[in-house]
Amino acid sequence: MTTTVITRKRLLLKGENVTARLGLFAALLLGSSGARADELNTGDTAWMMTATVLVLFMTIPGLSLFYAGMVRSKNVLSVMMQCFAITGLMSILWVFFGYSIAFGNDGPWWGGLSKAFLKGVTVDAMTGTIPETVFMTFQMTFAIITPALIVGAFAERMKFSAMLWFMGVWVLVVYAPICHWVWGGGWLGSYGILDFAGGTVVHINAGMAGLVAALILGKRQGYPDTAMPPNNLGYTLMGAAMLWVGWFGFNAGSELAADGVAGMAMAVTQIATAAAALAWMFSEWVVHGKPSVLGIASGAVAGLVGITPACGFVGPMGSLVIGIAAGMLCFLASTKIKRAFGYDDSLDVFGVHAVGGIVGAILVGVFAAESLGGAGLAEGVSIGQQVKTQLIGILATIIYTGIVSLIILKVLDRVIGLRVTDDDEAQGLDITAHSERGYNLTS
Amino acid sequence: MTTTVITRKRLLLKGENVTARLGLFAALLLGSSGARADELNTGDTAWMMTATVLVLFMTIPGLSLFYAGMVRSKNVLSVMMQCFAITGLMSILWVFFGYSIAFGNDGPWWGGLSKAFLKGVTVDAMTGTIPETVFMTFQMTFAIITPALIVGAFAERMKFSAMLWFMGVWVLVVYAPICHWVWGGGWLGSYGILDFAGGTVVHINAGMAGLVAALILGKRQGYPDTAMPPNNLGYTLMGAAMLWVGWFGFNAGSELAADGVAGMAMAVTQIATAAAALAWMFSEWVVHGKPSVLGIASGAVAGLVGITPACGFVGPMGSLVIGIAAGMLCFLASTKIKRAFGYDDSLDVFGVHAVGGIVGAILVGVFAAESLGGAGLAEGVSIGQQVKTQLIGILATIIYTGIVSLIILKVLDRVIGLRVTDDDEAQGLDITAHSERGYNLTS
Amino acid sequence: MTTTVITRKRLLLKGENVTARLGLFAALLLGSSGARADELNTGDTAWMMTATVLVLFMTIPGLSLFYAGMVRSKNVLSVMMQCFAITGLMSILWVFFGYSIAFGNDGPWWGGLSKAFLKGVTVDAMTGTIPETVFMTFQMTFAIITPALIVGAFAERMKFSAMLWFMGVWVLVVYAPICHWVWGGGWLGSYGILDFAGGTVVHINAGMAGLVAALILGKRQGYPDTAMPPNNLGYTLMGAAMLWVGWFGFNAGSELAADGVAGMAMAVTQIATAAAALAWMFSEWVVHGKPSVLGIASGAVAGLVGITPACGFVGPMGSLVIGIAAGMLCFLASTKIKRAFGYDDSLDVFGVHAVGGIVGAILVGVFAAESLGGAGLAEGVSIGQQVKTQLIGILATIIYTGIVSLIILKVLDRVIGLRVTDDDEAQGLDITAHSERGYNLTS
Amino acid sequence: MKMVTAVIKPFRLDDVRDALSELGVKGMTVTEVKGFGRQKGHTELYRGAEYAVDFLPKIKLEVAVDENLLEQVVEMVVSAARTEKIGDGKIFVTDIEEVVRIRTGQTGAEAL
Amino acid sequence: MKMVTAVIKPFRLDDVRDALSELGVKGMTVTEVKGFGRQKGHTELYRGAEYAVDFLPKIKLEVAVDENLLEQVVEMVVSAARTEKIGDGKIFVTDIEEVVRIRTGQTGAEAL
Amino acid sequence: MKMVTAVIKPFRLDDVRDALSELGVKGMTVTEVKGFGRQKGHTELYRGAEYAVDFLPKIKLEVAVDENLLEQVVEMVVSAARTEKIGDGKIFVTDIEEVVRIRTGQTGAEAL
Ligand SMILES: Nc1ncnc2c1ncn2[C@@H]1O[C@H](COP(=O)(O)OP(=O)(O)O)[C@@H](O)[C@H]1O
Ligand SMILES: Nc1ncnc2c1ncn2[C@@H]1O[C@H](COP(=O)(O)OP(=O)(O)O)[C@@H](O)[C@H]1O
Ligand SMILES: Nc1ncnc2c1ncn2[C@@H]1O[C@H](COP(=O)(O)OP(=O)(O)O)[C@@H](O)[C@H]1O
Repeated sequence: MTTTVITRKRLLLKGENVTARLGLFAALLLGSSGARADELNTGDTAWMMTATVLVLFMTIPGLSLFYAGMVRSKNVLSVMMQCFAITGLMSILWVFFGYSIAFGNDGPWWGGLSKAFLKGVTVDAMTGTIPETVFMTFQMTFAIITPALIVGAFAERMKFSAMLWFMGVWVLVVYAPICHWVWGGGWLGSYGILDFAGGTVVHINAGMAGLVAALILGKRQGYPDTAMPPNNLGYTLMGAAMLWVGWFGFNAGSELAADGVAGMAMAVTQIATAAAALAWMFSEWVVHGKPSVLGIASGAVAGLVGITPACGFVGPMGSLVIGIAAGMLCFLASTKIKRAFGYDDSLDVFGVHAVGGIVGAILVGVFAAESLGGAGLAEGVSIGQQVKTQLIGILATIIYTGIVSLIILKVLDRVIGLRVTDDDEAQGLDITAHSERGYNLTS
Repeated sequence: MTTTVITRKRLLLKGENVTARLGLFAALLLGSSGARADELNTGDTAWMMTATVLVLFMTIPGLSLFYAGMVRSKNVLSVMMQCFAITGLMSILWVFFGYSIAFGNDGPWWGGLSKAFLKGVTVDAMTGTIPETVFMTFQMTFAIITPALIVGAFAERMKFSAMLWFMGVWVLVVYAPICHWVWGGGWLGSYGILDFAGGTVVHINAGMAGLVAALILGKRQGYPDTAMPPNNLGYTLMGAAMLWVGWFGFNAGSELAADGVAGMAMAVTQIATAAAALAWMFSEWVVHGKPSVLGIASGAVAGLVGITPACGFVGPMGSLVIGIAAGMLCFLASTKIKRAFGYDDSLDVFGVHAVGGIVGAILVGVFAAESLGGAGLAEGVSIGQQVKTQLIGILATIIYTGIVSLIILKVLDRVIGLRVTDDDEAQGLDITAHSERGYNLTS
Repeated sequence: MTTTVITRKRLLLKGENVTARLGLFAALLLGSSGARADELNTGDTAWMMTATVLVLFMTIPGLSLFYAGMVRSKNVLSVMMQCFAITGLMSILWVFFGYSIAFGNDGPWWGGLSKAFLKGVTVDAMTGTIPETVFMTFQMTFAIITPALIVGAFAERMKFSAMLWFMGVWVLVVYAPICHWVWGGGWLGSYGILDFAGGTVVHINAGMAGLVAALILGKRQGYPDTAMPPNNLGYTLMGAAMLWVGWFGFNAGSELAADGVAGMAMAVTQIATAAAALAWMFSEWVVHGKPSVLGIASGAVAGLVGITPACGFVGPMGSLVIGIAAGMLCFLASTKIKRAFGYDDSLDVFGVHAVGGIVGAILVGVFAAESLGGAGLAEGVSIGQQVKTQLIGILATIIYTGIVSLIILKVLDRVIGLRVTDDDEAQGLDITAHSERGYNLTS
Repeated sequence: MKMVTAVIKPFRLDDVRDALSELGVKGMTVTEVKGFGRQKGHTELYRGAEYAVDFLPKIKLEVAVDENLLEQVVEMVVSAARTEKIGDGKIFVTDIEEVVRIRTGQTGAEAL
Repeated sequence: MKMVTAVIKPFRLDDVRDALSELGVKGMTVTEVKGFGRQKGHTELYRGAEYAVDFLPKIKLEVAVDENLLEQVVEMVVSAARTEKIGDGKIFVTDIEEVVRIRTGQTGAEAL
Repeated sequence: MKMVTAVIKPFRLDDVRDALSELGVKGMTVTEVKGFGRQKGHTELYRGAEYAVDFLPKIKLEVAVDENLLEQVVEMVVSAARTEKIGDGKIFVTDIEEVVRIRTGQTGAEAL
């Protein structure tokens, strides 16, 4: 059963015969009735609607709070606003074009426009055992959170209008195609990359785009000399908690069914996250003398990121190693390496999402091996070969998103300008971009 | 399939034969076993328990945060307290009488008292394919949030005791009967009104009751000259996010099953909400020069309200139009119209819920048409006829809730008084009504 | 295997034949296919994955917010940090040893180490109708929240390192064994105790351990003369709301299936919680003259605790009585009794969890009786006998956790010290233990 | 040059500012303070623990004025801040030896 | 009339207020401030970025008193606020030229 | 003994503190205040209700200094706080009659 499960998501979308993968329960039904394999299963549907809700919950309120707590109080609303507006805009663009580009047809590069404006996504359309409407909405929540993750990289200095333009273009020309490559029947999926829930598609992609944006926008005024203490670490920790909670929809939901693989995805997600939270906390305790709230929260997110590509393929002990590795390496990336290079990735989108995604995307090639407790690699594929495949997927993602994000940003900078004025930055974006104040606690 | 879907919720409860609507999966079971149609389906049950949790989540913490962030800091707790106490009180009253009045028998006006104190709602009782306990609790969460919505209209000035009395009476003599009319086998349902998840029952009802309460209580001291800035727009945006997330339980849960209709309800809810959030945001950007957090949050709620009556009946493009219309019209109602008339509906319960509900309740009559991508109107019913039916439902709701709410409030005002003293209002309700302070951030 | 597991909480103990309770649907499958009863059911699995997510949601963010709002602002982060770090640590220890100790084999005292490091918990392993991975993770969330509850008792004064050591040892030598006694096939379960979701295992256990910790650590500086106002009651109320919402996973999830019992567990949880919230609120209103946010929030939690052991066994009216009793008695315990004895249980872990748990654990023995609307006691068992059984379970828990917690704490105090220095306590744990500040609202 | 320091009720601030602006006062500095005085505070109650909060929110207004405006300013503040209920607050007048406008380095009356 | 301005440790406030009340002082105004001095602050650390916070929370107490009470008031504040650890704070005495009670318009000692 | 009270822009605080430390000033007290002056504020807009916020965040710095340091201190503050844009703030110098260090009871210059 294992090897088939591995590719569930990809295969479903490539229209291959999925009967074998539906498990005994479905087989039983099929056997006794001769029904087609795309019969609606209420349990799978119940889980996938729940999973969709959970992934939306990750972005709003989860990610919004996680990010909003880390900026200075004069920008607390601006970050939340960006996440919220992205949620609105991506939903519409996904319906218009994104879904079709990602999941229309299965050419190597993009899915075409045959499903643009949700053509054919009717109340009866099915994706495997669930309604296609649910699959479309589930995937939409991924297309929402990925751009929203990037917000952290340029927080406290980007123009709201430029942000909207960037994200709107980016989701169509960067996110949707990469999503197609890996999950929509495109070349990376065919090539054999393992990415259960979005190590390349979501995290490396967002992390790299974030780095490019941080470099092009330049540092915040006063960085790194001025203290820029988080305005509300309680928000950040609660946001991390909501990300953790919601991430089960992201990871176990990526199975598109309520089955044993989903159950294992849930278990290993919990293990890796716990391990990474502790790994970052103890690393910091050793290096800086104290464990911190920001540290443990960041560690949990690093673990969630790290296990994302791996969650349907590895076993408990594999997830433990992935969690520890993600926690420690993201800690180094976000504290030491960032400081060494001097770029201003405000909230460490690169250090957590790109680095954590890379750690997970490589290690899944190792721990998916049956000998290491995983679900097993494809027949005849060695760990070394799988890791090579993974590296190619990682590189392809980094190069494509890096270059195209750069182009979009450069063009926008020329046309409308990316950065707010110095005065607006000093006064804060809440007042200058939105005419509102975040806290007004004395009236 | 379409015409049956329209009445799904009502018919299920009226014990009519539902076999046709259960889809292939159930039919299969039925075919092979001859079991009765009210066999428990674990997938449907799983979804409906989840949906119930989600609707509770909308009120506490969602709505509480949404509202609490908008008032002044001296009243931040009072608003949360009202929502929480309503949650407690409505639960008990629903168990005692409300459920029976709404869903007891199917006379035209009310359901009688045959199910008072949950008589007959045993562990084995079924409602369609789910346990009746789950159906009862799901509907309870609607009976909780509807009164809680009204709180926004009289925020910052109503006596807590009077609020409890008002809500307690209101839920039994206004909410439960209207719920019965539309969903419990009453006259409006029989008449053919389309209200999938509560455009009339919940939103127009609450919005109108709120307007009456705002008018009878009168303006807050200093309104509209004194600045009354929201104390914590971060709370408001997070509350809006939680409402958005929880609303999938409200809308897709109203199908009472994990099926294709629920999936479509989920998809169109997302689309309408996104569209409305953007519509309000861009309207404000054009009219006032800047997009705001309060604006986009209000827009999202307006979209959720607008799609509520329509979500099981319309397709993606219908939902897009409904979202845009709800966003723009609620924007006008809450900024321009309120100011023109001068009433003090503190947090725009009328402007968002009544107006959004009306927009959705009318437009569902249009976009439910199969030609416009909807599930289809009943046989022989034209768009014009359906819209007329919708208007009658809207008017009936407005008139009934308007008059009865007025009477309850007038009586209570005479007997115990509705409004706090001027001094208490000036000092804030947190201290004067609850002996507590919301924020104490320096010790 | 099925008979043991599906029956888990209720029937494990009563040893009844469970086929009848699987409902017609499952019976149908069994009948028509001859499949083994431990076939995966997607609906049950969907619900249990959701329930798992909900219980995690109770701890982070729910409990963290509930507690964090009650302490002084200088300790707001420390409390959240403790809950979060516990989440990480308990997850790992559960995977390593805890799960095996609790659910390995079914000897009377502990489960042994046969499942240590999740040996045998593969992707195909089943527990009843759900994957064992899901069962393991669901139970893990209980092993997370139970220690996290204790945090409230020693808030604002315990060393972070000592806290980690205490919790790490405690979960393995106190929690996991008691869990085994009641749910894992141990002596208390065999003896016939009724504890559906954790009155003894979770609440009395945590409440008693908390009392011991509060006594051994001693009072906070200045207690009870100095005012120690909660820094953010909005957080506390939102935390209570999240606990309420998440608790449906805890209680209805403990059925391990999406069936009629789960549905009833959900309904009675709602009723008892509402009743207890109102009971505490009105008690306070009568005794102190005003209803308060902290009161109603505490009442809701008291009700949730009270119904926990009872939720799968009692009917609506039984739950109403349990809720009222829990609300009123926990009110007395947390206001009058604590003050009379003078111990400093900072956030009333004993007064709410131990007292509420005892109320529920006793009353389930009464209201489980069929004559009182419950699911029925085991054949031949009278109410009096059942209450005696319950008292023995309560006493066993109190004595075991009391003594072992005391020993662990005494040893740790000697070896590394339990309490922070006076200066650190005065300055607050956020700065001194974590080098962070909770609020930084003016930059 | 004199400093007029007024402790007033928060909701009178806008009126006082407007009154002073009318007199031609160009600037002032405002601090959120807590006042203790004859006006009684409130009690708070948390899980049975009751305690009195005697400090009430007030606004402290500091206005540097030229001697010749002093009397008018004091009168204006009194009339704009007065509610005739206990707790209306106090005005303190103190002497300023020197004033400097940081931007320009101007001193004395010019600096205001 | 003199203004006694004391910068003290926050947790001494209640004692100081009680001590002054015993002396018959009827009112005072309190501000949350941050103090910089010999007492060292703490460091905060966010994702590897460490920085020193030298400003410590203090309470500034302002009490207008009649000359004849001045000495007693200062002594009382000193003894009630003293912990004998670094950072106990300072007392500054300045002259007040006039006091007005806003509610009544009373001036001078009557206004206190 | 003189009290130098400076109202400055918040982000200049660190520079001013450093400058004063260099002069040998050992302590100071800082308050978050709101300033009203020539520098214009902003407007806020909530659901169509627009209103002007004229009070801007400022920092009030109080430093007690010995007379002989006065001039230098004032100059230092001016040069460290100046941005040459409107709203840079003011410095007020007032007389202190007495200073006491609470911890030791020292008075006068010793107390600083
Ligand atoms: N002696 C004093 N020194 C400094 N501030 C004072 C003094 N007395 C009163 N105040 C301030 O004036 C405010 C109002 O005083 P209070 O005695 O309550 O009423 P009233 O203004 O009517 O006399 C107090 O809250 C306090 O801030
Ligand atoms: N020259 C000064 N001017 C104004 N305030 C001062 C001055 N020196 C000290 N302070 C205030 O007094 C507080 C305590 O001073 P510090 O030097 O830390 O200890 P000590 O009170 O023991 O001398 C400081 O935090 C500051 O608020
Ligand atoms: N007469 C005054 N009394 C007290 N504070 C003043 C006075 N005038 C100005 N200020 C303070 O100085 C700040 C700066 O003044 P402003 O007129 O805006 O610009 P500038 O400093 O360039 O003259 C104000 O925000 C206010 O805090």
